[in-house]
Amino acid sequence: MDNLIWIFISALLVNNFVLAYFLGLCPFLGVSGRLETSFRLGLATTFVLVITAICSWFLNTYILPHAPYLRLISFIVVIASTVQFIEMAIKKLSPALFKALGIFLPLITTNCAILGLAIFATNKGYGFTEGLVFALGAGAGFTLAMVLMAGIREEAELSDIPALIQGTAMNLIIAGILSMAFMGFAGLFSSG
Amino acid sequence: MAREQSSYESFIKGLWRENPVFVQVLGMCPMLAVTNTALNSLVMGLATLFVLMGSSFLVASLKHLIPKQVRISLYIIIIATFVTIADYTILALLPAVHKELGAFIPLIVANCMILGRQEAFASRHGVRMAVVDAAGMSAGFMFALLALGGVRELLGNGSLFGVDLFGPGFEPWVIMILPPGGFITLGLLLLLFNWIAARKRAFLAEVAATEREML
Amino acid sequence: MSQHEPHLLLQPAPMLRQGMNTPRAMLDVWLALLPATLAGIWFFGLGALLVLLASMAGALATEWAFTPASRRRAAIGDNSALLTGLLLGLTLPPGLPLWMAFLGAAVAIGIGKVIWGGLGHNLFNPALVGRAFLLGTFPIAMTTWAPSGGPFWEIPPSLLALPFQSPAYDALSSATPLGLMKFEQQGTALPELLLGNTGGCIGETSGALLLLGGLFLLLRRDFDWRIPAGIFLAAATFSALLSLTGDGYPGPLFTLLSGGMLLGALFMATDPVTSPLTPRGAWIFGLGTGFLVVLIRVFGGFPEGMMYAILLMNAATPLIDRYTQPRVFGRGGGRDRGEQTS
Amino acid sequence: MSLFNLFGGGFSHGVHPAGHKEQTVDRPIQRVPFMDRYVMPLGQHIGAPARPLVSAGEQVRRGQMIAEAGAFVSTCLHSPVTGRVRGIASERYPDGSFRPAIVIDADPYSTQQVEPRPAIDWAALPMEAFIEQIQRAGIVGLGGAAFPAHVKYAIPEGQRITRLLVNGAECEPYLTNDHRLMIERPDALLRGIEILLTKLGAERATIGVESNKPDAIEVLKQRIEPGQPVEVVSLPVKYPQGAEKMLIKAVYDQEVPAGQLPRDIGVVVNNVGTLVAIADWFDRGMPLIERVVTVSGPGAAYPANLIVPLGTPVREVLRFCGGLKEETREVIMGGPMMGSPVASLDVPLLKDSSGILAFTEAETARPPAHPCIRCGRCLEACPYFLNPSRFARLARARRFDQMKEIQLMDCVECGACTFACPSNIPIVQLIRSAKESIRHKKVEAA
Amino acid sequence: MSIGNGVKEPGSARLALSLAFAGFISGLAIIAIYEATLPTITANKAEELRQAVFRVLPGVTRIRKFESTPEGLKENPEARGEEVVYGGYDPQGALVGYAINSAGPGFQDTIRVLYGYAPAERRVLGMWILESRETPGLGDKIYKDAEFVANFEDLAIEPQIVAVKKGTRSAPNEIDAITGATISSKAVARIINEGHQRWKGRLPAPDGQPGIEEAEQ
Repeated sequence: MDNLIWIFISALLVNNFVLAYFLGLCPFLGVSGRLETSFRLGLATTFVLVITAICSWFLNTYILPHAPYLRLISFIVVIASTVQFIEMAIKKLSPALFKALGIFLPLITTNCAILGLAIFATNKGYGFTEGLVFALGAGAGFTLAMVLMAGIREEAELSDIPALIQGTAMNLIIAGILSMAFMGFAGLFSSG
Repeated sequence: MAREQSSYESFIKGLWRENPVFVQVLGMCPMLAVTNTALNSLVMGLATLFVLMGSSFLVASLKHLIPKQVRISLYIIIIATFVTIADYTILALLPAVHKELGAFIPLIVANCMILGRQEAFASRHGVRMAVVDAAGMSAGFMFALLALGGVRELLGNGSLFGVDLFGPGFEPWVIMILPPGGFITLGLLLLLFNWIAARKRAFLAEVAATEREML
Repeated sequence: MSQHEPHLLLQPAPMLRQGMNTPRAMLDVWLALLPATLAGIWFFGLGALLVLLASMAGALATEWAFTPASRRRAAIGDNSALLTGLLLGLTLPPGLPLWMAFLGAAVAIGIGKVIWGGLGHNLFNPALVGRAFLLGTFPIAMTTWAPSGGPFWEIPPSLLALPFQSPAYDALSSATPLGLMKFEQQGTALPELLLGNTGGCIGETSGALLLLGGLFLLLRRDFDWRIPAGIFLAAATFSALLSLTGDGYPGPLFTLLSGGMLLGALFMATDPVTSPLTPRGAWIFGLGTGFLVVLIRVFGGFPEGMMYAILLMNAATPLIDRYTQPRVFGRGGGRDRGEQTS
Repeated sequence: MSLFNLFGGGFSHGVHPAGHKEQTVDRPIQRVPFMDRYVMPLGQHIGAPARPLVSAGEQVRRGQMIAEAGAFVSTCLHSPVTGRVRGIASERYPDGSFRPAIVIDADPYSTQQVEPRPAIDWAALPMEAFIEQIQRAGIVGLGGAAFPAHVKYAIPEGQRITRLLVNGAECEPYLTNDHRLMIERPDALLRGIEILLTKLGAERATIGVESNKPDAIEVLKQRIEPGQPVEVVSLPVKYPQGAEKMLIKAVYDQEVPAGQLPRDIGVVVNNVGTLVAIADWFDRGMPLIERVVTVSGPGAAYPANLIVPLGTPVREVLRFCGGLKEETREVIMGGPMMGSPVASLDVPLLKDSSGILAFTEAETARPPAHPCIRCGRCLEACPYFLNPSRFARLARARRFDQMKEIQLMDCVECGACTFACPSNIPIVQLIRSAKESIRHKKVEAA
Repeated sequence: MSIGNGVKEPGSARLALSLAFAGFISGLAIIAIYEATLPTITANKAEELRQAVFRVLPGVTRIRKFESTPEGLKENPEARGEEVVYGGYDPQGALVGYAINSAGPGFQDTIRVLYGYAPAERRVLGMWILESRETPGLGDKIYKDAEFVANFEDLAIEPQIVAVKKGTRSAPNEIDAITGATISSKAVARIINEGHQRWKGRLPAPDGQPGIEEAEQ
């Protein structure tokens, strides 16, 4: 249990996917302009991350021990098709949910956070539950970073940011400051 | 596509005018994650170069055979194959570097720059142009990687490619090799790039104005 | 017919103004910090004064260099850069090399403020951005504490390290009360915490004088009292609960008086620019900061968490402000009732 | 209500500007002599401008109607003086624009008496006729907005007025005209209250007076007859207590929902001056042709409370009380918080002119604006619990739609935020121009 | 991936065929590179492991890989995962100790430690960090600082390893923490303690040590 809590906290805060591992930077820098969108994208990403964790556990357990060289390809193919399948299912079963989150799904599948999660979970040798908790933590961490960033950006739009630095340069520096603030979480619950 | 670009122009545009990192803001994830030393940057840059040139070559050669509906899937398969090859090669030849780059070599697959080049360029041009374009883009990417990795290693460790430059008394700026340093340095490099570009524009405008006056 | 006919101005109403103005508010903070600053210099000697001066010089130089000439006079004149420099200086260890203090202040103003568009536009406390940068960059120098109470004129050798060079430390270095608590489970007596004759950052050790300064600001209405109140409340409650478990966690009094708690709660978290505008937001900000401080101090890797707690809450401030807009007069259900005016 | 007063009463937020009332508070109302020429702009009230009934060269008597209401939300104008219509011309208006106005040359030989007229039996009048009478009298709200008074009394079917709230707060600094009126004409005021109470069918009337006018409270309390359903409430001094909804909140502790009117919760609010004007019309047949004005401010040579015929040039009013001091820099019509500066002294005194204030360098000098440091003083000042700081920030970025989302239109422009701003940001001006742009856009879209 | 939504021009059969063909070629390429690099990679890994084991078990010349099973330790060169220890033997074939993998949270991320353990003496013989992301210049001293690593040469593991302030080491089970990186130092101690808790009952005492007779290679 302690271990699971640490995995969650670590992925959420200490080793935040975006701010410490640089995963999911494209949406983080690109889509974080509006709070509403950021939050929904975060939720959708969390959802895909969970699916990824399940898929990669399955692959790691049953397929890859026999064919380790297929790791990358099989991750990509299996995750992408599972997500696509679920996307179709959601579209059919719950159009409202699809409208809220589903439109982001195709975008997310090519996001490096997804593949990153699969690879990290494999490298760390996580089992099923651990992988699931890892995915939830990573997703929550991604959502947290997205939402904070969006709030800051919406506010910064009203600031007198010099023209030269507006845009990506400024977003990177904001991310840097955020990342610096998140350094405060280092060592959280690891000394216990 | 006003006119066919020369190979040289096509190469140079990737290096500067359409630099994938500084101008198009692509490939941020490997850009930041592996640039804590210049060596890592170099290896990452070479791996990307290999993958991009290889897949651009293949895509441009096979473009008439690829059905439109499944082209993206095929691009990804091609890219993933080259990435796997790069991954194993680095693992075999440079195990120490591979340990540092770790998960970020497979993540080259998710570098939108590579897929983007297939879709936007390689699938629409001849093999030679595609390869030149890929080389230009990779060079631009490598240039950005090295700039960032160089600055970070220099300040963060006082060395460049592992060679100590400032002597033993140098106090390393630890944060530069940590994530915040990556973000902030890249932000400042972008700022620098914007500034140079703005200066250049201003200079060109001035030249144009002077020319007009002289006429 | 001898009526005086002036050339009439068309300055719109309201004609009257409350007496306070922004540069004066900054000056008030200066005054409030003065006692604790002097105490810091008294305890840590001339070196501390030099560190403060280096930090202020770095702040002023950066502000001057990167502010467009048209706004320069106003930007320097509003006292805010100097205040950032002082605040940063107060959070530095007394033996920090001067070049690091200068660099930290440059980062504080450059990345913490100028890049955002200058005073009022930054969303993170500039002094703390500078300090977080320094702590991340020079972790050893930033956690090596010159002892207090030595001869006034003696300057720690580390202070004078050449730029970019590592400082040399003399064997004498002390520990902060928080460090002692975290790594050696050792308490510090309350009178010492109040007086300030302990290891620590230049301006954070003297609890009583910091409280005095806070009281001054409170009376001058220069800060939102809810923020420090929230911080103290949350930190005290959280640490009281922890200490009740009996596992040797520090009690509320130690939590409130040690480390950067007072300096941070009274002078940094209350920076109006980077804290919520709304009263409810101020409470949330304060409570969140207080909670995070104890969380980081007790469960995290650092002995002190004030700086990170404030920066994290700074990051959340736009969100807090957004969701705590006061209920507009005559609008019962808050915003959802929405657009009925025309 | 009395329980509420235990807690200090009043509304939340608001500001406490220095009162500055001592200059004129003890100066009894004086009548200014008649001048040579009067200018009556046709649109000096809210709503449609009045339609002139006279033409150039026509003789008019003091109190004669010279323009009729242009619509329901509009009111009539009366000649402030006996004389001859010089013409209908474009005349300078206090805000600097030129607007059509009836110009009247006074007859230097007239006694300027209003012809006596029998009192109107208001009690017998049906409601419609009563409302029409008020419109005929040209009465507008004399607190500052110049909103035609009769409109307030046209209560839609299904609504009932239970309370009449009399606004004697006079929260604007410097102004003492309402204060003097309450002291000098309490009987007329109570008469006006009686008329309205009866006609509106309201149960009781409350006069809200800020506690810095103890003598007015005393006088009114003495004059109220036992059994009369009228009471006087002393309110803590605070700006903007005189704003209708704030006064209701302060006196009854009730919030008028945004977008609604006081009558929607059964209240009619009238300024003391308005009620005196109503009494004057029904008892003496005196339409609204003059009003009480406070001349004050550090630049006024002899501050005074004056009763001035409408249309009198400001220059003449000032001349009557000794003119302006050398150091005067600006002249404001209305109160110092919400009034507007005049570009020239050759503008007429209007129905809404409660004060003529002369300010010097000390009040007009504005140090350069500093950036907003989000100190939150404006939030604490805003009686509507709006977020002026955000308004100003959004206005700079021209995000008018976002401003509207956070209820820009609820702002009454009382200026408390601007008063409180330590960075000297002209918040209320930014708000005004944002509202202007939104209205403009709406008109363009329509 | 996007499965063609219909029977439009190229026909889904052809689409599937192209994908299958691509997959086939790609698979061939991957297997080729895998096969080509496998020997080097295996050798690299084995060498790395040998280096690490030699570091934590001084005087060892031979290494054997054991897997923990319900019946006790079984030699299994193919074993993977958590239940693996390495036995290190001196030239005479006597067991020097076991090299044990243990991991746990550090200051930043998981720290993976290999430590040498002498079951007879119940002592740690050496420690080597296999993987960590500790702060450069500070936490990374857990493997960069020879003085700290030397702490673990001949260290009593019972009752447990305790990290104390630098210079105050006084008992056989104490290590000097790194100044400024107390958390990382304590993490290493804790990770070894946890490894010990997990393994101490399962490693045969000197008498019952896995014999070397059936050993090959």
